[in-house]
Amino acid sequence: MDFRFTDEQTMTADVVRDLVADLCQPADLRRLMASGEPFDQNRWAKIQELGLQSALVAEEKGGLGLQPVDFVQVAEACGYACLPEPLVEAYGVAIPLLAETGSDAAAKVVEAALEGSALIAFGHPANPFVERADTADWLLIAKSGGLDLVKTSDAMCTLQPSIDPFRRLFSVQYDEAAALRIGAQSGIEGPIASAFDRGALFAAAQMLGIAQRCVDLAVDYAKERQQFGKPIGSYQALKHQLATVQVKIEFARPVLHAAAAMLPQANALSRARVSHAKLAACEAADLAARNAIQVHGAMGYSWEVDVHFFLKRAIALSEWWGGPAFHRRRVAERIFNGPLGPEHTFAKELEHA
Amino acid sequence: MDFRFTDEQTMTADVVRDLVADLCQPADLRRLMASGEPFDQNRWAKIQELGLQSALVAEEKGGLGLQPVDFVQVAEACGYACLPEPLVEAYGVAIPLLAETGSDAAAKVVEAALEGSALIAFGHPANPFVERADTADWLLIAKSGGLDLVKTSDAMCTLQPSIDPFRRLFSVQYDEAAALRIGAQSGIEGPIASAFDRGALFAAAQMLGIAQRCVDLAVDYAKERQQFGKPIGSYQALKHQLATVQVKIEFARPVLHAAAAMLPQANALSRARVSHAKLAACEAADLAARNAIQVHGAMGYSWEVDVHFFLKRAIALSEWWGGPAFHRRRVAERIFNGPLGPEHTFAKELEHA
Amino acid sequence: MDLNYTPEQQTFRQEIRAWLKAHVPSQPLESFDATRAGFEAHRAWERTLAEGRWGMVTWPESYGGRGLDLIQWLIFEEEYYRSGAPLRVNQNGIFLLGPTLMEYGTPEQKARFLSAMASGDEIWAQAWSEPQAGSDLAAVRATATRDGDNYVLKGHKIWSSRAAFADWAFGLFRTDPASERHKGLSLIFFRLDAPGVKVQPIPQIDGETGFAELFLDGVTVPVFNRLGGEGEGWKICMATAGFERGLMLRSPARFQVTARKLVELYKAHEDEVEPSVRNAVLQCWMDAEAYALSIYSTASRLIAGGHIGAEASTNKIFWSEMDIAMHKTALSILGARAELLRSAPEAGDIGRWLDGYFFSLAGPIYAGTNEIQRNIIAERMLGLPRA
Amino acid sequence: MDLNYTPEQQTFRQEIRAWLKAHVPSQPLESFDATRAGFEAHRAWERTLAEGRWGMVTWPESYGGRGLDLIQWLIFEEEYYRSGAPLRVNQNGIFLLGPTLMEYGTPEQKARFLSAMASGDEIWAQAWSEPQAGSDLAAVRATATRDGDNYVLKGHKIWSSRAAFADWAFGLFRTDPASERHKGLSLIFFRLDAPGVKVQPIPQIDGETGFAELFLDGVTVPVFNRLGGEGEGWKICMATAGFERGLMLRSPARFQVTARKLVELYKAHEDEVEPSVRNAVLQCWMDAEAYALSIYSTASRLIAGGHIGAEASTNKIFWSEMDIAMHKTALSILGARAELLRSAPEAGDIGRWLDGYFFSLAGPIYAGTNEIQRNIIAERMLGLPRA
Repeated sequence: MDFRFTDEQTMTADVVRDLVADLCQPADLRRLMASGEPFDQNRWAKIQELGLQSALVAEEKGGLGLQPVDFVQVAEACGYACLPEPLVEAYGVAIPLLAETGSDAAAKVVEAALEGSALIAFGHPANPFVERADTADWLLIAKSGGLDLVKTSDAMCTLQPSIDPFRRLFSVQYDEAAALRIGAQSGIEGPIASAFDRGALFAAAQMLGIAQRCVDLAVDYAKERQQFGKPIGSYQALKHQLATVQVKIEFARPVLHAAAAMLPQANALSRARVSHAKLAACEAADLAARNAIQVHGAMGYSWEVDVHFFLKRAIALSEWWGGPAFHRRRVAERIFNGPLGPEHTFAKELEHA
Repeated sequence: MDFRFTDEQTMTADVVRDLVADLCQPADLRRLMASGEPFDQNRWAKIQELGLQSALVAEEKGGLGLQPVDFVQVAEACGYACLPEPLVEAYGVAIPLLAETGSDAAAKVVEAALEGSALIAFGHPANPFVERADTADWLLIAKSGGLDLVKTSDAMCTLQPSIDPFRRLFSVQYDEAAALRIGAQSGIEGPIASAFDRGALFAAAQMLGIAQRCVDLAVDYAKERQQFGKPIGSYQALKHQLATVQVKIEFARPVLHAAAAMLPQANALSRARVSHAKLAACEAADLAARNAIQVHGAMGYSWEVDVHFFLKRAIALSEWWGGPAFHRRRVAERIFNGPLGPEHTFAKELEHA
Repeated sequence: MDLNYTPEQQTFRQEIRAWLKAHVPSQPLESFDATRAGFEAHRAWERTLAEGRWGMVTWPESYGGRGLDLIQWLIFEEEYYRSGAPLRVNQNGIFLLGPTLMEYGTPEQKARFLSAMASGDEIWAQAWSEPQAGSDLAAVRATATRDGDNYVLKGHKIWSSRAAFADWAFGLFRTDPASERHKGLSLIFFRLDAPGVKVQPIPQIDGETGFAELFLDGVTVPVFNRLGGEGEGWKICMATAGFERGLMLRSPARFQVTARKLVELYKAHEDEVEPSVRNAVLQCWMDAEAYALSIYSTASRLIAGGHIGAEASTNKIFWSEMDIAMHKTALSILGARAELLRSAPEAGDIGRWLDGYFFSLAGPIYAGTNEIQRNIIAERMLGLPRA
Repeated sequence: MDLNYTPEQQTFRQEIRAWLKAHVPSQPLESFDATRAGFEAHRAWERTLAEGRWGMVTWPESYGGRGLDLIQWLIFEEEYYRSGAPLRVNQNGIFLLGPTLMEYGTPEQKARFLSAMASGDEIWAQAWSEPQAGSDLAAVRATATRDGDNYVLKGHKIWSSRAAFADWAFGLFRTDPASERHKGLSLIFFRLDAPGVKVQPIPQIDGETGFAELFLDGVTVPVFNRLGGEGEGWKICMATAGFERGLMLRSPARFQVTARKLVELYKAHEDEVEPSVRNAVLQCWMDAEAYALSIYSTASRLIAGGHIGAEASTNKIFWSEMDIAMHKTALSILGARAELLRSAPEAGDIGRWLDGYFFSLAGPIYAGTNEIQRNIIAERMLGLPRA
């Protein structure tokens, strides 16, 4: 029992954190938005060079064989930066799923994805749209009982504009005959469910990053902004609001990290922990973003202030990969059918009850 | 349209307010508690002399013919003082109901009640117990389709001790053969329903009084108590907490007063307003009592500090005459079946929709 | 206490209801904060209103009003919002400056400004804040230097609502250069197209441009444009803030209509949402009702000669927090569609909830932050000591 | 990150589980705050624990412990609360003073006090607050005047938990009469039955007497009873406060058991309550789990050589607010029965929720009010400027 990240885990995240700190500041976001382009090509090239495409792919499938717990801090860093590019979605969710199917038909696509020459967008029934479908080379679409792999050029993608300028959502239609049905074998539900849980877990991680960024932006502003002859950050009401947000963050973080570690169990206990993490992180992000707006005063309502990028991402991710209602249902299933009490915090199976 | 109390309405309440300000201070409550007696005989005699027994009884039944709106501020004053004696319950709820039945059989009891020589306790199915049953001369018990009037000496009253030392709750059993069945005539449901609404309304009024008292106690303490070299009431965090409570109170009050004015309509609209008033007042009282404890610091947890009387009464009344779930159901009925929108604030009938 | 409308009040309601039915545009107008065209469409609507003498019903007939009382104003507002009529592009004029002009203006000023305000011929922006004077309004630095019968204005105003397209603005200026804080300020009007005024719109997070920055560099205005005495600006400004927060800035009907729409949205999606959302919807409706009842109570008191006090601050806190709660609840009902723009093909019935949510987040900030309102309540209503 | 218990940890869990199964009293003991008999029954239980060497498992064997680490302590606590064993009457000793003694005490002091603490032979009260020194602990006025090898204590302490029946108390005293605020204070122990000590129990709103006032009038204690150097009291006291708020004051197992009971209560009454209560129950369970996970995380860090910092303050806020929420939720499930005393014939399964609620209301107050904790978080974690 050791609830600390290993040095390797922290180093992986540090690499991403340093990269986005260099290349994904709010000014970069504004520049990308003004350009109307879906990617910052330079940043995306640098991200691809990190080789994280294969991070969560098993070693026998040509990957690094890492686990969600090795990747969760990477997702936090992406949230903290409000990263537009699909590092988390493609590398954390889609590619590992495609590789896990072991489909021979998809082998070439997997190979291309692992070497960074093919981008995969993932559609799951929990999400009404497919993010960044237009710029992907392939669409991996989960549906009841299987997976379709579709060349983007064979699909019709209709933009569904989001308030978040970087989300780029699409409804997708395609001729099933043109799709590669790759997940018809029995047992595909497990990998799809795990991919969904990774989606939810890494969304929670991004939300936690967003929450901390909102606090940090608010703190920076509150130290500088003077009213009535002193920094507004010296007023107790403002201090207590931000302290309340930080408490939410502090008690969402260990849940997120435990959920990451437990995710591979793939049972009711681990799923409830993922759901708990998403609920806690979303609550923290919501409170943090609203408080950051409030601390910035009228400034927070304006486009000039960076908080709005994070507010919008928080609104979107709170409903993505299952909204609060869905995740509370999974927690309820755990609570009302599973073992309760202090001796079950790290329980692995329901049978332990 | 004039949303102000008349001078008469305010004067009636002022009389009660002055009386309890004289005779029902926390020291008086402590004295009564130490004595173990159910009544402060002197205070109760003074209350009886006010003649409010007949306030809500129709003129043709020998009463003053006042309406709930004339009495609602009296109930607020009783809550503000945490009055132990059953002024509100007997005069505001039980006696008017008994008189309204017009039962010949009960005529003598009504007469005695109006002149103050008989005390009536009222049992309603919404409340699991009968308050102060042991010290009443008669028990008026509502049950499906009618009312029983029972001499207390013919009933078995079992004390169900409450955390509130002045509530004195009893479960009541009696031989139905010994009871006077006075409400068998058709149409009795209406008066019983109105009595229930008066119970809920005046409970809400008491809760509003409790809420304001808790704020006032906290303010008084916060002005005096010094920490870190200044009064704790000068700290912004404390100020904002108490301001938040006061806002709750300010927006519960007009609802309470509108509910009082509308109560005689006796329809879904007026019932929803009564329920709204109870919900809003209970929320204010709960927040006020907890904040007052917090402001008093460790002192608030002790018996020495007066807040606990109000905290306990607030806990009890929040579930009495219908708890939050019941009252939200009535509001929901109004909202999901009645006319909505700004033109219906004072609507009198559903047909206006 | 009498919660019945008089026959006259009922007749009045029917009159305005009928007029609105005949005149409200069948299609919603374009936003007045997004384009000049939208702004001018709203000005045209103000003129239509004025033709019916509905510009500001509480004002005397001589200024284009009807000389009615606050209860009738509330009835007007109820019917106005019920009808779905356009938002009032001139709210800074009719609801903020107008009542203050009525109290502090000279007969000549009233004649000059009020009728043109009621008629929609002159649309007003406010110019309260400066970059270093937000919550702390007394930190105003913009100056008005006396030059014979004129003032020359210099300074930098920000968060000036409607200023992108409006005709006039009013703001605080330091007329005594040696003064500090609340002293030596005067309330002065200026045309936004006057030489020396530069208007720089501020994009908002919803993509509209409801606010602007104003750069004033030697703007000459006649002394006639000063409301009240020289140096009385703070006192008059506080009176305006009272009106703003207290009663007219957010008429209850607005929230009751939002609550009605929220209930409709909930009913349409009841089967898809968590049971707990029901309680949130109930709470929003109750809060909107409580706000309406409270304003009726205040209006009754004011009609009887009372004055508005710290309840202006309680109102501000209550409606701003309620507004956020209503929009958050709506977003939770919309679920994953909440993030869509209305232009999205799959937007369905998402309406303007997301825009409204962003707007609601500004509620605790403008017209005096809720932190300041809580200080006011604690110190003036509850009597707690100042820090 | 490895969230698997080692085989040794699993074996340890089985060992303590078996021991508790064999030893925990089958009937709950009377409250240790209500009567001397209840207090002594708890002392007897401490002695039973000590016989099994379970008094304080993290302490060295030489002081009656087992030299185990914090993860094992958490496992011990989990099994302890799971078993329904009595509350620790000596918590002021073993959880607050003990760890501080371990860090700052001389070998002689450790030998003198720790074993007697672990064995239950000496039960400790704390004596932090004074009437004018609550949140503002540095305002302590009680004095300890040096007299040869002794100190003579004078002063008035209040909110001294367990003091009604305990053997010893520890508190801050001003050893330098000329000193002010944090300086010149020393941490000194004194026997509660010493000549000059008057103990006055304080009735609480739940009718029990968990706190007392202490009047000290010329109480002589040896200099040996001073922990740390003269004038170092504040520093040492802050270390104790760190332990108190941070980790040991409220072990997570306690709240997880409360959450389990809340779920059971909800299940028993699911049909009677509003659907929204379900979400409140879920939230309580999630919060109890989050608190446990957070403490495991802190414990892992401490074992690896880390120090406890401002998270002590975040913990305090989190558990105290969670505790109130859990009890409020339970009361809402109990409905109209919530107000009954357990002695009421119709009390049914109301349990101790109402007592627990009152106790929970004190949570944001003691061990440093939550207002002070929020100041600490804002200033030390977030780096916001002091007022």
